[in-house]
Amino acid sequence: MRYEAPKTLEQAIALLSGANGQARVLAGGTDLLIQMRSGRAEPELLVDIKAIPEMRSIVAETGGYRVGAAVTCMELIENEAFAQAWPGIVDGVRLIGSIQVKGRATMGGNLCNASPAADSVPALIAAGAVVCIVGAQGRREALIEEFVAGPGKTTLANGELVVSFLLPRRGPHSGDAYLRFTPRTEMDIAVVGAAVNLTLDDTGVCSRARVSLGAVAERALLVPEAAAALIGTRVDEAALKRLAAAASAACRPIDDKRGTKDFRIKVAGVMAQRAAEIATERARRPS
Amino acid sequence: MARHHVSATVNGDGVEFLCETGQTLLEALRDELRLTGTKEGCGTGDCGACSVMVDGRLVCSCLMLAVEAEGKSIQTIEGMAVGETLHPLQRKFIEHAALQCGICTPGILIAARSLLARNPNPTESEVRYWLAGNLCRCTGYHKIVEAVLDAAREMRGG
Amino acid sequence: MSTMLKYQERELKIVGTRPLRPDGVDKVTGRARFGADYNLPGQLIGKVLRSPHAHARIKSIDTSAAQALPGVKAVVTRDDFAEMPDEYAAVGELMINFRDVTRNMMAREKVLYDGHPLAAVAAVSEAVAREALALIKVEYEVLPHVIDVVEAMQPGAPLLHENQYTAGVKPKPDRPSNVAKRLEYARGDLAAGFNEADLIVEREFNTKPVHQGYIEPQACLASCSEDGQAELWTSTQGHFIVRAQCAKVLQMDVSKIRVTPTEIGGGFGGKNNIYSEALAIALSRKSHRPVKMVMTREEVFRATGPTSGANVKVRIGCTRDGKITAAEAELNFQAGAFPGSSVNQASMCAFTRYDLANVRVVGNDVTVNRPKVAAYRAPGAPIAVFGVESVIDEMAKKLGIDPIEFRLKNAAREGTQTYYGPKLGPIGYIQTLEQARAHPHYSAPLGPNQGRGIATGFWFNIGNETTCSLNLQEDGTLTLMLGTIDVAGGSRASMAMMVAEELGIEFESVRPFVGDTSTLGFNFLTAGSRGTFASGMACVIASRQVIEKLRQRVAKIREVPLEAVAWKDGHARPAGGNVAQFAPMSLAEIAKMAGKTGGTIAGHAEINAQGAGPGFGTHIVDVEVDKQTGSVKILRYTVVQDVGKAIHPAYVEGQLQGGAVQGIGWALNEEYVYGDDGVLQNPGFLDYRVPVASDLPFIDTVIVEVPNPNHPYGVRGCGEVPIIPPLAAIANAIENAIGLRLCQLPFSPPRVLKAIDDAAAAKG
Amino acid sequence: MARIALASNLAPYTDGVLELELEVANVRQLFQALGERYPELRVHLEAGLAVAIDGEIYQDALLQPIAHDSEVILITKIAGG
Repeated sequence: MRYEAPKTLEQAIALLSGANGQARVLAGGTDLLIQMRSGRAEPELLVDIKAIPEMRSIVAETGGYRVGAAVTCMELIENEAFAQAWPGIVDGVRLIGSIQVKGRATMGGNLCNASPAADSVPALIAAGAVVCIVGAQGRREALIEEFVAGPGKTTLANGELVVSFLLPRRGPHSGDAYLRFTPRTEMDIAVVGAAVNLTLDDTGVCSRARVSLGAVAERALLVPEAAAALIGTRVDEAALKRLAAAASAACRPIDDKRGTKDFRIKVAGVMAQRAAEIATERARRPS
Repeated sequence: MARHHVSATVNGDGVEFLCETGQTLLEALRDELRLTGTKEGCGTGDCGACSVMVDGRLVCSCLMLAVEAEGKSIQTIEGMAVGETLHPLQRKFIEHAALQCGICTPGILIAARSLLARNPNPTESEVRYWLAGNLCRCTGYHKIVEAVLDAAREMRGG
Repeated sequence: MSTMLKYQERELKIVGTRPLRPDGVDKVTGRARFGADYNLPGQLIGKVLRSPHAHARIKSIDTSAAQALPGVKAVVTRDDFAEMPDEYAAVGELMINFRDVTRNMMAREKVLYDGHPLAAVAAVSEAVAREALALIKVEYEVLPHVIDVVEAMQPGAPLLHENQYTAGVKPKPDRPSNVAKRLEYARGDLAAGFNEADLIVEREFNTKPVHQGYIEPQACLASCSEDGQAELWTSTQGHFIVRAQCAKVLQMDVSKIRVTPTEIGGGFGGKNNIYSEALAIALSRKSHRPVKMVMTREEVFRATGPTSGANVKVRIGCTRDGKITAAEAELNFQAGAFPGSSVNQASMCAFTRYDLANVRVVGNDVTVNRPKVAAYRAPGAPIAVFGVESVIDEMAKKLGIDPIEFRLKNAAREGTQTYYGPKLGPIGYIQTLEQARAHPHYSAPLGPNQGRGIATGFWFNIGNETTCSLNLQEDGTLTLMLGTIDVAGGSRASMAMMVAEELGIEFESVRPFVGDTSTLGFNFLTAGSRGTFASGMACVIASRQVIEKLRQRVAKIREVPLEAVAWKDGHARPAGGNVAQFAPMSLAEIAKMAGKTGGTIAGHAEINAQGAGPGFGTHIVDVEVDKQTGSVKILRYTVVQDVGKAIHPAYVEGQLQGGAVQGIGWALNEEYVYGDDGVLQNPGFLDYRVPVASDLPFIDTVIVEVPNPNHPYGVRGCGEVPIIPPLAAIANAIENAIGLRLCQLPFSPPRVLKAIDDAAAAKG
Repeated sequence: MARIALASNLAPYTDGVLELELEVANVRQLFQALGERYPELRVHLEAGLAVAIDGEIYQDALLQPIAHDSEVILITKIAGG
């Protein structure tokens, strides 16, 4: 097995496209090394992208933020400005593995591992993030909710690389939140994850909302029906009940060692409602 | 396939070693550099017994390739005491009997020190959540949390 | 000789204080060496090929391709190990049949569980060893399997052992069965007892297999020489037991194997047995090079010995005012691939906290297609007591009697006749109940969806073979060579404390070690909470022997009669009264002259410690249940336990806290999850969920000291009792919080939420 | 003659007899006498039984004396994990 650490995107792309699918990107490695140890991944070439500056930066851009794909969880959590702007995304990132894992795990890695239960993805979907991808044919952008195809599968073509995420600008009175359900308080994989991102108008009525659920389908879902339950309301008890019902209805989970179908369906509604309450409370705070 | 030549700093000393591409930093520390204070409890980042500092960042050395350590500064348990003097955390762990079998102790001490470096006055809950990645099966965590809080007090000159 | 040293009340200087332990500095600096930290020049790496099937006949094993792989130096299979006849030995906590030991270590006719060893390879590197395993071709005839204990007991269930007929059944059954043994304890007239009862409560409980969860995977290093000698370094709870089992399955003289115990990274009963040790010796013998074998975490979960999953039925009758008139239990325990679960200990523990006239306990030891069970801290007791303490709590509630009052009405005390044989000596059960009732926790207010539960536990504790030697060095300090493994890391200090107390010297001048098997005679393993009790007794005997020799030596040096010399505060002094006067001599002064006045002075003990005092405990726990997700949170936890005498209070507190938290993990989230194919689905710390620091509050402890009359310092074993009460205490707290009696472990959120929904639906 | 009682779980090996009197001076003689009278009990005797003599429990103590008026109870060996 070969190891390369390119310094530029071009070098990285060349390495990836030239390896006829036998190359894997090494960012934090906290998923890849586990798969290599268990034999689920046997790459012939590892392309370490941590030396490429563009992938390690967090910059304010067009009122929003551009976050490099190789930014680690701890770097994002420790970025005061970003945590102020997107508390919900940081909620999700804060729940990934342990402090030690978060010291290495990256935003791009969490997305490209394509686990339906990835903790950072629902909040990115609720935020309406855009994934910036580069390949031999140049750059392209993809909506994050369409980026993952299914468990362990993304829509990247051979030789393509996720470079960064673009978080759009958000108006005042906006708030987002992410909650997940796990048996323990830490160290578990989400049994259910729920992210809500909403904006209130000056009178406190919800004008925009996006809701996303994790670990309840083959990939994280954008759930428009759940968002619709909030838009135009003051996010009162009734609206929250409708949100919970819509969230549960959108689930198509599996039974596995972490949870049963009915459990996920029921708890998805509970988590979505509680996340909406936190998002609303954050939106109502004077920004 | 030729092995990689890696030079790095471990506990302040310059070191060089050879490693395979797939060899983890944990394996290099233990098998190439004979520093066996860092332990393997699971090999999948779930137990924290292999915790070390890399360039000031707390990580699991079982989830990092040895080749990635090129040019990095690594701190392991063997470097925590300074000459004769134990680090306050090491002393408080002994005083509070905050260890029993001791297999998890190196990882927990490294993690606790990195907490106190960024938060000299943590609450009980902050200590517990920071150490959630370090499993201990003997103590039930009670005396570990007490020892970390006591060490923090002493280091603050409290 | 069988030894019993009586307790003497006296003023203590060191015992009961909190000195710093001698092994502490090495453990906090990373210098301490555990199993995987040992290396030898030229060593090979050993790896094991494990069965992917839960149950299959082995038709053939072809290792030729593996042997031919460059870098492979030895391969062993069943053909390298002798057939073992049926031979029973009390090795560790359970009766072990060596015919099964060799089969569990390396499959012969059949593989009986996912992970069962089939072959082992020693190669120049781990990579080559893994590659070699992939080249071994095995032809299986896959058979139907059974894992659930109730299913395994049904007549039509797949049979693990075609020639296994249930022992303890008269007349002998005509058909083989997975029930290897049936046992029954009975006392009094059960039917009459139930007739007297105003209230009878009967419940059925099911528990899942759980693992000891030690953070250090099993690891060993073997090195054989051409003259048939073998050296072995291994992480174990009993190096003499490892030596005995290896000598038996490898057909070697016991004295030709030297086993050095490494620091052990947790055992809790799971490191009582051999797994790779004999394979490593066999591979080293064949390759003429040292062989190191370290298990991965996945191998530890798949192929070492978690405790039984079990089915428990409990039926108890009592009068209106809460006096138990009859108690009955049926305990069906998984034994795993080979007979020998802890159903016997469980049967003896089920009701022993209560003074009962009419009792009956039936136990079944059932073979199923999962790893042979090993002990797990008070093996079997937590499972049986989960059922009994849940039913008792339900009875108290139905009669409107306070749960502690109900237990006090029936509590066992000194002289209570147990149903498994002896009468109980002086015990502290009532004191633990009274101190729990008086504790502020028991009357603290509770919030919404919060509940409080209590439960109690009993464990026998044991003595067994113990040896040690105490050598006075020439400068007056002493080295204490112990034969009993220091698993929890505190017993070395406790032993040195007792020696220092006996000799009246500083704790720091006694340096304790754990010797390898060539330094001392046979020692039983560290189990049954015997460490401080038995090893402590041996140390006191060795100390008193040293004192006797010191007195004799000083009598000669000072030329006075022996009776004139007394030992006090680390000095030989005139005995007082009208005896010959002489200048006192310190330990250092005597030691300095010892060589020239007859030779060095030492004390030894080779005993079988008798008179182990049983331990009792009462736990209080508050929980909060999130009724929307089924999540159970531990709010507050208090452990009250009689330990006879706390030699070093900090280590006793550590045992109480650690045991309680293992019980909490067992109650809330720990379980083995098997697929329909009999393969373990969660062999790792991600999905086998042991408690993490942020899941728990502080665990408050109250130490009760009712001295054990059969120990010089009154010590009772304290390590195992604390894991017994949590399962029922948490079940009772959940019932108190949301009014639902949960009988299936663990109380994981999906299970709790389903119970809440089912109850609502039933009412709705 | 010492009064010997057997724990109820041993009944299958002694055709249900749980109490008897025997003229024995120590545990080893007790086991020999019981082994002769109840052959099925023999395998359990040495490997797996403990003895309570006048309230004190002895394990693996074959030479422990038994007085002529002792009260002896045979129980399953206790061990731990």
